[in-house]
Amino acid sequence: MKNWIRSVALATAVASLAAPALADDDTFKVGMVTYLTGDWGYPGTSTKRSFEIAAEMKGTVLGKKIEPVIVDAQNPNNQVAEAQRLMAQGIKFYIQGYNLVPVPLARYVVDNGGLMADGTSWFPDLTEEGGYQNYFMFMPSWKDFSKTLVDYSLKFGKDNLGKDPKDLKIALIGNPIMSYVGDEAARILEEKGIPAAIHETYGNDIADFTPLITKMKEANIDIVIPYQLGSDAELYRRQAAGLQETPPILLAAGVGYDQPEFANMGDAALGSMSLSYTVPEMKEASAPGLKEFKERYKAKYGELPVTHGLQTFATAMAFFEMVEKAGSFDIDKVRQTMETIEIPRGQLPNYWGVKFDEKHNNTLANPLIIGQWIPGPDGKPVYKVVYPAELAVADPIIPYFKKH
Amino acid sequence: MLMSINNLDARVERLPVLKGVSLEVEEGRITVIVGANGSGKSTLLRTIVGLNPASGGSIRFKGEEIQNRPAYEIAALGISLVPEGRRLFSEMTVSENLEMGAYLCRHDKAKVRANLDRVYELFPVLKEHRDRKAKTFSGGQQQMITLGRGLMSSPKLLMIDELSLGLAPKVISEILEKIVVLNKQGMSIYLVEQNVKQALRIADYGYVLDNGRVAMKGTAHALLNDENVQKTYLGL
Amino acid sequence: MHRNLARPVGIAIIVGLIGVLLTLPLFPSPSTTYFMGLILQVMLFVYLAQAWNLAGGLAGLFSLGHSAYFGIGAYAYAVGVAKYGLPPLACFAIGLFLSAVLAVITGLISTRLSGMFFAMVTLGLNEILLNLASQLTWLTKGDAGTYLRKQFTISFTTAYWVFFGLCIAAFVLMALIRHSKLGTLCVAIKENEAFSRAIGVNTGLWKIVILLISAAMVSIGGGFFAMYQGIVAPTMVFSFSISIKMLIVTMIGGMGTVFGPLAGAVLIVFDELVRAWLGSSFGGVSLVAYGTILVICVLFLPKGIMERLRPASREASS
Amino acid sequence: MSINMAKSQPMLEVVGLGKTFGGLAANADVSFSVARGSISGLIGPNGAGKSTLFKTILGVHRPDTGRIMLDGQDITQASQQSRCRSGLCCTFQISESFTEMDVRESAMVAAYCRTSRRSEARSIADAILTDLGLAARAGRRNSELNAFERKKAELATALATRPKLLLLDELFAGCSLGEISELIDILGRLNQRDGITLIIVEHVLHVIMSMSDQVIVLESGRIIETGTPEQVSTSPAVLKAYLGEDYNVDEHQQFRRPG
Amino acid sequence: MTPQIIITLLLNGLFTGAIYGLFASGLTFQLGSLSIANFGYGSWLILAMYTTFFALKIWNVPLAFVVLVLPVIYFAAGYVIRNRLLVGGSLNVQILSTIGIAMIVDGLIILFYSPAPRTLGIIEPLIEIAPGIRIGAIRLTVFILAAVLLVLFQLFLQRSHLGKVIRAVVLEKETAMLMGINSERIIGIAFGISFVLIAISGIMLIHLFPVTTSAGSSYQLMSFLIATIAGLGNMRGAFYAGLAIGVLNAFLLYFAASFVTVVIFSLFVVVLILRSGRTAGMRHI
Repeated sequence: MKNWIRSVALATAVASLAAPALADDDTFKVGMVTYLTGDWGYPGTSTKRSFEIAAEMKGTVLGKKIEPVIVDAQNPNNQVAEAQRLMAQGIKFYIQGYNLVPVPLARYVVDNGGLMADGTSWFPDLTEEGGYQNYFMFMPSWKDFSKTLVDYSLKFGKDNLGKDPKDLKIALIGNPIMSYVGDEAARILEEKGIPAAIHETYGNDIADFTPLITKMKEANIDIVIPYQLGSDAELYRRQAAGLQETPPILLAAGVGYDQPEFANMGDAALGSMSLSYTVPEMKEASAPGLKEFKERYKAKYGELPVTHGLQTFATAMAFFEMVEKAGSFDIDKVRQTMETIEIPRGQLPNYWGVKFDEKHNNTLANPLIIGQWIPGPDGKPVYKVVYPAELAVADPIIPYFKKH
Repeated sequence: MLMSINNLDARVERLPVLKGVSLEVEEGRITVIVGANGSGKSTLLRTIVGLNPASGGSIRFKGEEIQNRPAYEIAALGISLVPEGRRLFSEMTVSENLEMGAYLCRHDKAKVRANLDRVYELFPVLKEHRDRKAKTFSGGQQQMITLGRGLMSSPKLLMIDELSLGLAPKVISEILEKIVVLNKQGMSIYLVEQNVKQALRIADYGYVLDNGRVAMKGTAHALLNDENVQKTYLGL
Repeated sequence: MHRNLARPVGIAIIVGLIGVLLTLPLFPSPSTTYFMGLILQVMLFVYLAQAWNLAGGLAGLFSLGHSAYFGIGAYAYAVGVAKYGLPPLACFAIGLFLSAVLAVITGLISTRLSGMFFAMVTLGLNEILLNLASQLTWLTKGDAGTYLRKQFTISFTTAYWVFFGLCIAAFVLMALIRHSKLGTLCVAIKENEAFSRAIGVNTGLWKIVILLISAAMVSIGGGFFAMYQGIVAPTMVFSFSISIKMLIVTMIGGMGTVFGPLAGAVLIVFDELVRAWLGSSFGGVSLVAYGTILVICVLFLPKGIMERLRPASREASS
Repeated sequence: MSINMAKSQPMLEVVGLGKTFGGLAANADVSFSVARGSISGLIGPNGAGKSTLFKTILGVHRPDTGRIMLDGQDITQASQQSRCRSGLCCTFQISESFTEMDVRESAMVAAYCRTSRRSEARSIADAILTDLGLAARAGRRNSELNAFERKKAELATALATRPKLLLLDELFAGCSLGEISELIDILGRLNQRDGITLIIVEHVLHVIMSMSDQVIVLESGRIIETGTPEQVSTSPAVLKAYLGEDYNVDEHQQFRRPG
Repeated sequence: MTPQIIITLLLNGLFTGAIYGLFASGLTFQLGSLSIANFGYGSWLILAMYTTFFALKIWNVPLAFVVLVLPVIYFAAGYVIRNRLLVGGSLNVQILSTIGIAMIVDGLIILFYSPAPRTLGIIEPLIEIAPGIRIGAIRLTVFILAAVLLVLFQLFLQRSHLGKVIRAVVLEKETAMLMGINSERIIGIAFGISFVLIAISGIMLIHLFPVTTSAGSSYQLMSFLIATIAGLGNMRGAFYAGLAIGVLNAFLLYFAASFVTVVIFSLFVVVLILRSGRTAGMRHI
């Protein structure tokens, strides 16, 4: 008997402790569900910190102090449960966190009367389907990303290698997490009649690139387009440098190539370029707020934010401004304001502007940016933005590898 | 009195197997326990050496209570059990098996040396093949290895469980002879056997175990000649 | 504890629990929604754990790759409706068929391998499916996931009722099976396979049968999970952590017992709560707390919670 | 002989059975037959190949050579469960039962070999438990029984398969005299009343000698003698190999044969 | 495809495989010889990698110090885990408690080291062993070290007194107690030694590969795979199985990079089924 009573008592105690706290009306609460642990805890943590800095820098909206409420989703299957917990606290406004499968979260928030500003996802599913009226995508989709990747590659091949696109040997290699970018790029190349010489998506737990590198060396590749995300980028560059693989052009897709570890890699990093939505290293003068953001971040955490951090920061700042413009915390008013507002390019910390189309895609979400690791004053690699001209802080060196 | 057991109870998997066993082992003698399969003989030995918990009663070895102490402590007191079914370190060589037997006196190299010589003297065949793996030997030779292993720690009491198990009668006699030799050298021996007659012939004193209880006891000679014992318990 | 009291108290608790679960959605508010969300998570894993319990707990088929069936069910539904435009029922049927194929293969393997080796093979099979799901991008869209348009999804409340129903069904099924021929034979196989064979039990057949039932349940769960989440990505379904959660919940509750998975659900609640309290401020703390609780549970309740709740009279009588 | 063993077909016929494990012949050229309704004893020193023979007949091992006929049917390649269905069952040694199941359920597992209906299986089990005097223990877990009850429970489980031929492995080990008599009574009843043919593998020789119609002696994997208890106990080969030179036949006559 | 490429792939596969063999050897020993199914193996491995990274890069501790101290700490951890938490537990208990411990370890990594991926970022110098055939110096070193280490470990088990005692306890735990050996303590020590292998593997691995918080599970899976293919408890077999998988991996990466895992795990399943007759006779877990 006692055992039953004890377990029931325990269950009741646990349940009562879980009861969410009631909403506090003095602050403007903005929720975020992001990965803080698990596979992608690191970019998720940068997202969290950047959001907090945005709240701190902006301070108040309509006289209320901004209070970020950030929870750990750990994995895709937990995100809705976390969102429910935040909704139960009466939080209606959300900034998307770092999230590899963001659909269930965004959908749940919007379907249940919340509003979400998404500045880190690049999955077009929700906006393509349309009808999610409280969901605003600040980013362009990865389809644009793949297209830009191919366009730049062909441009560099023509301008810098002097080769006709038809003669270019292009290799696409990467991991399954980014394979949609690689596959789309391969498709575009195919469409243009320049099929990729090598297109390989290896497993997530790859430990050795030598066979792939050997294969690429053998095929005499002109342009390598890696679509890598995490530590595999670092491992690949390191092993490629060891094996003296020197493609004339290396243009990476995304964030694998601007990670701080590359600064310590010396020659292995030098010359590699990567295409990103936005990077903290772009010309600070063109992006108001960027400098301050970086300084604050550095002061607080001893390192610079990653791309997703800046993206989140910019989105949060834009969103705060929009709420302020709406003049109310009413969901419908905020939505209407967001639908009509236009922030021209060059006014946000990530340089982009904001103007939503009818499906809530941001039409001013560009340009995409290319950065390159080039030798710094002490010979160590530094990451500099080289394209487009208005954001560049250094000139590109193409082809880089052939010089060495 | 080397060892005295008083009213010992023990269970195996919650089943009572020993029910108030009392017996004594005298120094320098060969004491035999006989009884049918399943009468509790092996459990008694396992309980003495601490491999099976005692649920009641006491075991005194040289005046000290030893029941329910861990097996390795009991071994250190000088009780050596040659277990049923030989239980050799089958993948190890003869000399390694003997080395393990000398674990307790591993720091006294001279003593190990002396014990080793004694074992090899007793069983010359082991010396000849000391670098062969134990599992490659015949049943009788394996039993010699276990006996030798049991002697390596210079125990005060050597307990042997089912010495004759699976051995040809000729081999059994051979090994029993060695036991007599050991006893003559002063070793106290405590033998548990199914092969009643042969065992009682070499023993000084005997106990008959039946269904977890001591059913009879007496000098080996008396037990051998007791008609009742013969009829009831010793009919193999 | 008196044996004659244990049963009515147990029944009262279960009836009360069902009552709470039934009435909760009648009072919509943000905080009931939160509780419903929590309960939904719990119900999902209690349901999956009960399915695992059929094979793992009852028949001793210690599978570490049950998420394979979950993934098959989820992908059959998602790919079926999103890529091929099939009716949902047909998708479920395909999922069940594919799961059945895998279950038969696994069952055949279990006649040759047992214990650790069987566990490793199931783990390996799941790993194969995980990699196929992420590499066959033409079919699954890889790691980005197969997206489901709104008409193919179910709302949160519907999902709540679906999993409530599935849970009840799973418990009824378990209770029925436990005391049927199948259940008796499965327990016999778990306890002593050699002896079972000697007294005429066709062990291979019954292992396959129980695996088929278990796989079918997990597969159906996967299909509804896909409906509820609205997107299926490889790591969401073919995940070792899902398999592990199924067996952790079962083992903490009590393997092979009807209500084990329900008792083990305490752990999921605990996990959710710890992450809720500490997750955002200290990323690792929730993991440390969860791990600690798990170790403590195992140390003090090695045979599960149900073992403790069972009447203790038997021990004394013998 | 208590049962007319005359001309009927043998219940079990083993012809030229051989089984080798890693080069070691556990059984070689073993041939014998067991008459319908008889009791046979299988004896031999440890390691003589008794348990290999036992397991080969049951279908745990497949023999390398030879064949096994059960009631005129060749079962050499049959699976264990189909042998059981054909009427062959066994009891193992004590540790081999379902420890966490209750006694009735264990017997029901076996009864499902004959029926798929739960109620029927239950009544088969209950009838046998009552017959063996275990009805009061039906709801207990096997692990809660004492050694003798466990033996009887296992016997009940084997009987629930409704065997024609029952192999008993060391059933008497560890039993007191009273318990041995009770078991002998039960076995006699099964043999006489139900006509179950029995093969007893045993260490307790006096039981074998007093009960059996036929004794088979194994040594080093081969049969060295087959015959009535009297014949076997006077056979020089047996005496030499197994019983020892000084074996006294009279010691084994204190138990009366059943029936 | 030139002979040089074939040889390069082969050598490269062998060297990478040696690393697999090394980090699987500890698990093989735990699983096969000590009958402990350690589902926290991968987590302990990455903890060693993280710790080495922090020691070398952040705390500026010399490598020699790490090599001396980390194995000692790991030995203690292994001993305590075996003899305080796992002692006397069934397979179920082992699985759950090692998973629990793994969670704690993962949590501590995130808490103290942050979830950021870490790398020593060493670019391997190449050694030209034949015209056109170059191999990585670190890999070569690790290959040699791994081989030496495993040979030493074998020698330790075969020749040293403690090694013999461990073997005796592994073979006959109860009987060993009759010799006066405290078997539980010895198993604890042996488990501690297997943790030393983990620590050393971790120290070596971080010199070649980056580490992430999720890397543990793939190391764990690979170790299980190698241990089972090699036959539980067979450490030399594990080394060879590691080499075989390394070579297979290299050629698969060259020809069908997408399906490396699928092919390797399919082979694993097939091998296990084919060997089932033999596995049945192995030490039961």
